[in-house]
Amino acid sequence: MMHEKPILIREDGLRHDGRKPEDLRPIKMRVGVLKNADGSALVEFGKTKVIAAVYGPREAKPRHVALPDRALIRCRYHMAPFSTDDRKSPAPSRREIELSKVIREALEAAVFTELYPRTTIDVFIEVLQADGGTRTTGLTAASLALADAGIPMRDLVAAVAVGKVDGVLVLDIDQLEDEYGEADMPVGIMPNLGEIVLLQLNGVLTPDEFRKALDLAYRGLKEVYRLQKEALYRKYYSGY
Amino acid sequence: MMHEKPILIREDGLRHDGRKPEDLRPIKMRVGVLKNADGSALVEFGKTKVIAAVYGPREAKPRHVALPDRALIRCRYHMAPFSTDDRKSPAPSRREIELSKVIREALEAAVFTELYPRTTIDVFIEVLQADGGTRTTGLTAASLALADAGIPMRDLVAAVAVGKVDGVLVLDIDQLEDEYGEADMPVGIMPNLGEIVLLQLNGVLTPDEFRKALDLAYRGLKEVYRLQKEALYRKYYSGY
Amino acid sequence: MMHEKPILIREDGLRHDGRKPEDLRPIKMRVGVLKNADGSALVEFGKTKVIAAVYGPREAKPRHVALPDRALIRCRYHMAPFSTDDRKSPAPSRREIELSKVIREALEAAVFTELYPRTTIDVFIEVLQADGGTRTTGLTAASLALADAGIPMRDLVAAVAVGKVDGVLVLDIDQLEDEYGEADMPVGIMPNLGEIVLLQLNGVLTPDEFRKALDLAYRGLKEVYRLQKEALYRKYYSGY
Amino acid sequence: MSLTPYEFSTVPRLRKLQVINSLRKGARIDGRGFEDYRKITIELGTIPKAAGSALVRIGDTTVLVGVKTEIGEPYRDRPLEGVLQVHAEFVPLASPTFEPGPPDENAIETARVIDRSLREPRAIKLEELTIVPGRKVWIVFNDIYLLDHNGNIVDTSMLATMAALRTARLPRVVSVEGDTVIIDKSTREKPLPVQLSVVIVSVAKINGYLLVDPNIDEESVLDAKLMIGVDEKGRIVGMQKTGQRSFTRSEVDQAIELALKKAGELHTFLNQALAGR
Amino acid sequence: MSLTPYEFSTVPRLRKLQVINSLRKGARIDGRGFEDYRKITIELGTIPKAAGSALVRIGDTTVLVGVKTEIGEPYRDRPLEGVLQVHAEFVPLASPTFEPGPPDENAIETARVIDRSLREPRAIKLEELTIVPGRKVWIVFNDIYLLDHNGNIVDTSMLATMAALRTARLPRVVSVEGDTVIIDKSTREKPLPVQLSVVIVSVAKINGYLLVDPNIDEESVLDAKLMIGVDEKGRIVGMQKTGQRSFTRSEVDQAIELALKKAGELHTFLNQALAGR
Amino acid sequence: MSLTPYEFSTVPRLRKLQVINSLRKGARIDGRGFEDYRKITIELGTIPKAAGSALVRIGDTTVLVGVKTEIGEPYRDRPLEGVLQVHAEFVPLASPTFEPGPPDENAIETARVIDRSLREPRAIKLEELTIVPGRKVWIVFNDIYLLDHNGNIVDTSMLATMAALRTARLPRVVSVEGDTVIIDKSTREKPLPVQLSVVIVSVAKINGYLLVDPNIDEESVLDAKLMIGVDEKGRIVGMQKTGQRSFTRSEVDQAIELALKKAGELHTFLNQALAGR
Repeated sequence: MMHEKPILIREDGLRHDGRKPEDLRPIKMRVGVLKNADGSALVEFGKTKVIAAVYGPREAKPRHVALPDRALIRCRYHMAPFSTDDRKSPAPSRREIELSKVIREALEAAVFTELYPRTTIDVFIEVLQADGGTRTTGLTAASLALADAGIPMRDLVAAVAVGKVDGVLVLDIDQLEDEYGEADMPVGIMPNLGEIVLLQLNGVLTPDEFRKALDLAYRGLKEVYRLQKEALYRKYYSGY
Repeated sequence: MMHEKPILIREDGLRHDGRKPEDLRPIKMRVGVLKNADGSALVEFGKTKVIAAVYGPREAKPRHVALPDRALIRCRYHMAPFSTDDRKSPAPSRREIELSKVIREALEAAVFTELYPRTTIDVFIEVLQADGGTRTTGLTAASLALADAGIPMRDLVAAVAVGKVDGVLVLDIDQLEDEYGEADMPVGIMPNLGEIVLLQLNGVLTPDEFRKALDLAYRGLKEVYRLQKEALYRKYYSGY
Repeated sequence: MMHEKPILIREDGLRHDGRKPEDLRPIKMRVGVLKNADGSALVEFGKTKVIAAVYGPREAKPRHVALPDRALIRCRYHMAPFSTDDRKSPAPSRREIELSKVIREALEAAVFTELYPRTTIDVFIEVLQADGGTRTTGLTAASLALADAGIPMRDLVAAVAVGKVDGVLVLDIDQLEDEYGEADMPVGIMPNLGEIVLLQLNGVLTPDEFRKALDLAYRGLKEVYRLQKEALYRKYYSGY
Repeated sequence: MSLTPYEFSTVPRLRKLQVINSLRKGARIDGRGFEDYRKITIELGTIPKAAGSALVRIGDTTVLVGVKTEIGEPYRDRPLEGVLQVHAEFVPLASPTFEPGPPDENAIETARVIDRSLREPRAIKLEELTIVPGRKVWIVFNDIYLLDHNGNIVDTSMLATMAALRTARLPRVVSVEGDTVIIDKSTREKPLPVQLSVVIVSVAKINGYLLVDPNIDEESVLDAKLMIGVDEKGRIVGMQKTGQRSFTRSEVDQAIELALKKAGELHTFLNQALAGR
Repeated sequence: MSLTPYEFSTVPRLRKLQVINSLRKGARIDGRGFEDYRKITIELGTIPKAAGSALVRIGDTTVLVGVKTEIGEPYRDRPLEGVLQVHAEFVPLASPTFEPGPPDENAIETARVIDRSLREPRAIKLEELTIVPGRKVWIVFNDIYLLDHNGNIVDTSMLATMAALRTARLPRVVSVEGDTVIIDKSTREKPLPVQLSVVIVSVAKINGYLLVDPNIDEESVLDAKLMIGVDEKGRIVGMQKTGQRSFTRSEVDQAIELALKKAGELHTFLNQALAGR
Repeated sequence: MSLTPYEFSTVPRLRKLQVINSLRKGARIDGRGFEDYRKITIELGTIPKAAGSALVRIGDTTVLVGVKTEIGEPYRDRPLEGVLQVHAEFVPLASPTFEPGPPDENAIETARVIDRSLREPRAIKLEELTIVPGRKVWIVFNDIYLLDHNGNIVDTSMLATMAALRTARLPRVVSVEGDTVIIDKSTREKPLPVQLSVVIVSVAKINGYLLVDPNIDEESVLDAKLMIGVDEKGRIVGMQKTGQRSFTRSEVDQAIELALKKAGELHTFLNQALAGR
């Protein structure tokens, strides 16, 4: 079925779900949600729900993949079969393979891998419900899980997607805005350092729009970062 | 095509093929039927025809799978493409993967694996013609092949399926009875020890029916065990 | 679509493309066409266009496949997705697996593998455009690439397919002649030694026809061999 | 091909001793009695985008089940029935010993044991899932997702499956013209026709002792295990022996008695959880 | 990707010497002459549930072929012909060197060589397998199952294939309405339209000697082998050189002469076996 | 699953020093300036049997793209559009580090980045590829074949893709009856409806220096890379950061400025090459 494009920016300037262009969706973060994993986190951006687990540093398996001078990061972004509108086949899609790489590279920039030569750090991201922004939610969760596992990092990684819908730049697009919008730009940064570790653009932007979109992302990521620190604090300092 | 359910228990109380409820099908067993294998057996229950071969104990391949304190058993239950009514694709089905495990676990209980640490014992079961009871026929053949290979066992394993058809508990169900019956319960035991190494129930039974079904299995397995010993005797003592 | 069989031998005795039965197609050969490979060659027979690359002798990967007394040859014949009339799936077909073996065995006979124990010699053949005779063109290219890599050989290997079309034995059949002809017989020889390293027959020939077909192949291969030597000469002695 | 699992050979002797010594004293390493389950929690509707879903924990073992539905064709030999597919994924997130890849024999066995315990007693009225007889039916995917593996995956997965199926609702069928069926995926209307509730009770045998709901330490040393499917009427609707050792006949009889008793409790617990929504 | 087989490098030198010394004395290690086959037996109808089947032994090499038929669609470029599919599986039961997995290059080559030797001379009248032109045809699966590998798989497989195909019968077509074809799978009626018999004779070259039907020890040391398909009219209907060394032209001529002679004997043997049923 | 590449850890320290020292002196190891591409050549029509094809070299990096078309069904959610499929194969011929097998994450990323840079700005009018609305459309396969890998695969592949697509022609549709579409594969008639040209400029960051068109030595030591798709109107139509380190915001701004400038040059070069045919 092809659907008609819905109205994404209403006459009052608000988005289809009532948010202002610069609003994030309601965000929930919880750290240490799994018993077996060395570190874990559950992060929700609106209806998008992602869980991440970290195992390691541990012995590389098989051993010959080990790196002499740093930890090897193994990263898998994976979607549960029931996470998508139509059931997803469990076999890794090309999209999942690409996103596993993009997320791994974002984390490589943050983790002090040189502290653990010859070991493996495994990052497993499972999308439980997908409603737009799963890769950025997954990256945000993964960096919390790494912190929960006690793995030293230059900084946490906070990520969010900005988009252009009905000609307007908006923060934290959901699935509907992604599907019918003009651009989707996932951004992951180390907020304290201000550095960009993930950046993709799917869509069309003028150079000027691109700069404004990046500004918008930075603004939103300040809040995401605050929530990340709060979630870690809740687990480690408040006895929750 | 959907077929109407055939009559499984006739007015005279006999089954569709003329057997009484407690009758086995005609059984053939032959040991040592292959030249390359260290042990082998061909077993037929009615039209069901299964061949099993054993290689080992031999060096584990690849070596890193070897176990420090016992032999590793590798077991494959596999159906020939021409064994089924519709041609079966040669790729292992989920059913074959499950049955390989169930049969392996039944054999683990019987073989003195601790006598051969760091080695592999390979058990390959090929269903040549399937007409019900292939896993039990395969397990029966595998235990003969192990004996033929000279591998010490606590006891032989004898196996058969009992079923419930048209409300009657019957021994050694064939494909038609499996397909249209109410329950199929494969049972594998070490007859001399009386212990159960394989037990599955696909269907619905009351607890009381279950006990009676197990009784029926034990009764039939006495005969299967006798035929197994006879087959070994024929090969090793009668010069046949 | 099924097409009617076209006329393959015209009234004037010439073939559908104007060649005489004993004519080769226009042939191009170029050696050393790739920078990374240790040796490479691009060979065209008419519209058939094949590139071959050789890496090695180099360390065997994984190491346990290495042979104690000779180099291991790894050979892959592969077709580009755009090389065929209908797009070819990139996964190796049964045909490609068979031809990789047939070509490898032809090269094994020519290469002094015993000079490089414990190493690997990799031969990668990519069919860029297929119009009949891809395996023979590939083998011809592979032997040039081996020579270009400086790997000692008993002799070059020259290969061509002869066929029987409309009852006439013809040299170097193209795709149309292969498809509608009565026989396709790829032949690979070491011309200086006169020995046969590849020989297949797909089709029907009387013993007498077979001998004449082989004669025809030998005659054509004299010319192929001349062109191979010329191509090597151009690269190594003419500064081209 | 099935291989003796490596873990079986490398369980630390000390752990084995602890488990057994504990049983000898009449208790279990985590303090439970032989017939006690760990704490069970059931969360419904965890995945609102699915037709049905439930997150079930038994102790620290956590399973999420999502039910999806789509329109498809019936099996050729069942033209008048919908299709139920049960799959299980043991994702590497759930255990330090799991690796990514297609389902292994354990995941496949889990899915198939649960599938049969639903299919054999006709827990779902598949004939009510027909839309165009012989042509178009509902396909129901029951995906079992193991999130944290601390023993007794099957009982947990069955509970989560049952909770998800019993709360699942099908989207509205907007129109049917010939073989073209239009549905409105955003809706959740008719409940899935579940006519029978089933639970599975796994009884472990360790050194001759029988106990329910083995935790992961107990599983690592058990001799054998009997997974017993029991419906709400107290009938046995599936069974599977697993593990590398054997059961005596009387052990099997005891295990079934134990399973029937615990199954009643699980059914009650599940019904309460579903009533409470 | 094709790799030099490991075995080739690790054949014990002693075995090689034995094989060659034997040949020098004009005999083979198992006492046969250069032109002698091992004992051949043909058992028909081994798999009654298949449309056709045969178990063939050449010496200890054992191959079981089962032929199955089903209704399907023709190839797009052959709308008026049935489909023949030849597959070979070298199951691990058959040799200590085989591992489970998808068919390797040897199994694929075996199947394809046999397939071509049937297809090229039109041994089966595929056009008689059409049911609804362009839409529905018989698909014939010829599955080669190697049970015991002691050399010369291809000749054995071809004999078993031919015996199975020539004794195969198609089920009855009950009705054809449009594209819907109903068959009665329990029946075996019309023989498969086999119009030509084919055998394959493999001639091995060892140290310059040519011999037929190499056993497994001879195969492990051979230089090259020519598999030659010959039909009942004495025509060459397929050929494939294998092995890591070369043939001279005159060796090829001799091999063909030898093959034509032995093929006649194999055809006679096969016809007798089929007449005797 | 994505793994830290082994190569990253094992780059010889000396090579790294050479690359960086060179940059410090304001030049690159091969003598180029920071904003210089290596020599580019474009050969059109390399594969006459394809609908379109181009062989592009940037330095020694060589990519062959072939475009094939066939008739197929549209995606269910795009019933009125043709289908574009972009695939990339990094065949082992192209580099000593490549192994045979299905496309790895690098090949998949390359294909997907190029795919999106075409799809998002609607470079091809897919709606003009409809034949029978909702039923039959043109499927366009754009296969990227890497023949020699010496750095900057993506820019090279995008150029080859664009050249192949812009010169591709569809076969003639002979007849359409219901869902049956007959085409004459031997013809090349209507050009593919390409309405927008796109190039990708990859900007590498090495030790804080930004440079275009990294060669393979530079790629082996780079910190991060930004692949920037730019259309002929100067809009950004795709972007992807890769590499194991980060960019600052101002580096991103500079990279984009650089990309916009070089993209203009690439567009001009490409147009000239296409005009010259």
